Amino acid sequence: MVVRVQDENFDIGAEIDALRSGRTDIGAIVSFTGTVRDLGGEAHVAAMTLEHYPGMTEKALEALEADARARWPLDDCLVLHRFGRLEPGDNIVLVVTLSAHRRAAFEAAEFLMDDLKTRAPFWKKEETADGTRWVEARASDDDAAARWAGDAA
Amino acid sequence: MVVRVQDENFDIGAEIDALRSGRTDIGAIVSFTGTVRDLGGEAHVAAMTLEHYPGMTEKALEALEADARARWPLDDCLVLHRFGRLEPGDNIVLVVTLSAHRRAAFEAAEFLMDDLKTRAPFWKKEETADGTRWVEARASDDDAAARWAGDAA
Amino acid sequence: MTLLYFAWVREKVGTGSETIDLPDDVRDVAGLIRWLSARDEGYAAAFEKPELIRVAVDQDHAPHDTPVAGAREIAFFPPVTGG
Amino acid sequence: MTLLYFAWVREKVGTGSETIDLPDDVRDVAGLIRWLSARDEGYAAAFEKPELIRVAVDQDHAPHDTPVAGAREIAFFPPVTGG
Repeated sequence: MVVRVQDENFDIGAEIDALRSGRTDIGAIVSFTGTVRDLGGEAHVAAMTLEHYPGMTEKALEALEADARARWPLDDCLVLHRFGRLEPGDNIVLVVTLSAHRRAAFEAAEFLMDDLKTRAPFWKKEETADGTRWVEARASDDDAAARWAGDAA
Repeated sequence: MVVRVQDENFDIGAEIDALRSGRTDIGAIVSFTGTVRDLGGEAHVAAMTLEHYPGMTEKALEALEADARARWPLDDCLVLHRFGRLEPGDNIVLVVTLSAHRRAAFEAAEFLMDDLKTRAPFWKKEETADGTRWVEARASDDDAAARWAGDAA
Repeated sequence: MTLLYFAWVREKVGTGSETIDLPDDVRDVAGLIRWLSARDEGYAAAFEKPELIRVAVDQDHAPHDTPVAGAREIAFFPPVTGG
Repeated sequence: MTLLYFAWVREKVGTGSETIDLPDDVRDVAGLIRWLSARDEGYAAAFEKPELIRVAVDQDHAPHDTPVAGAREIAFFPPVTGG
């Protein structure tokens, strides 16, 4: 069970190396990295600040990870989320899943991201040319999370 | 269009860094790494040798990548496959997809792996306690590739 | 009882946390939201549209009909936008 | 015309590549497999079960009824097992 919430940046390669180190029973490693995106033009984002709920965040991410491990045969997994001020191109979130089977590694990583988007207590505030604004939740994120309701595929 | 076939190892973090470098329009990066798995016991694999069809391999991987780019809005992607003798825990294959949208990045990476398994001309020969044996293709791989036939999801 | 506020709920209320003595007639989260809304303009603005407010009772997501008796920590925030 | 063999097809045939003059009566891949099978025991063993043999004509996957006239390079191999 590996869950981390931190303001420092992370190194994708180093995190994957730490998880797989010394293991020869893994066949598939999937990583997802979410980054700050700047669409430019009128939607130009100079930076964003991620606020979170210390204590509940860790609890929510641990619950997510336990759900993923119960549904797919994972050898290990990592959920790491940053908070604080971030600029375009910066890393926000990293999910890594390790399994003997590629389908399980892919599905578990996608599930973790979809569920994290609707359950983990983080809020994004963007800095734009017109000032700051809180990012609004998207219905498409609820739909994505709803795909995983019920039994594992 | 990035396709590489090589006997040297690769560095997952360095490959991802090279693809994303200087870009702020990416929101999602998915990587898949396939590794040599040793199940131990009677199925113990000491090593494997990957044979390929030089020329056709590159052509097949480029066709795969073109298919993925036609079906999903990718900012970039990489398909890298090793050949030669590999030991348990070693890297075999790396697929990286970059997109503004996480669903596209996940689906394209899974598609690339599924299709690569049935179209790219590689053959694995395992070294076991009983001598060497050519790995047999699995029907489950054909089924996985068949999921992507027809229109994009 | 500790109350926590995050994101624009925090900004409108004007504080990130406070300790309150729960009135006897407040039974559930919805009742607590009504009681808070009556305190001043900031709270009224934060809770103007209760359907936009998400709640965690003792760090677990909770619907508005969740009883509040015995809770140590109740948090109010907009729908989450991490990831 | 260049013929290429990979994996256990290569091992049974005994070579990875060779150049042949295509007989006039060989029209398609299936015919080429029959003609090769008749050459010696190695070829016969490699092509004993034609349904196990996958083929690429000029580096594109091709079914057994593909015409071979004009092809520069034809490869024979088992189902692929990369990834």
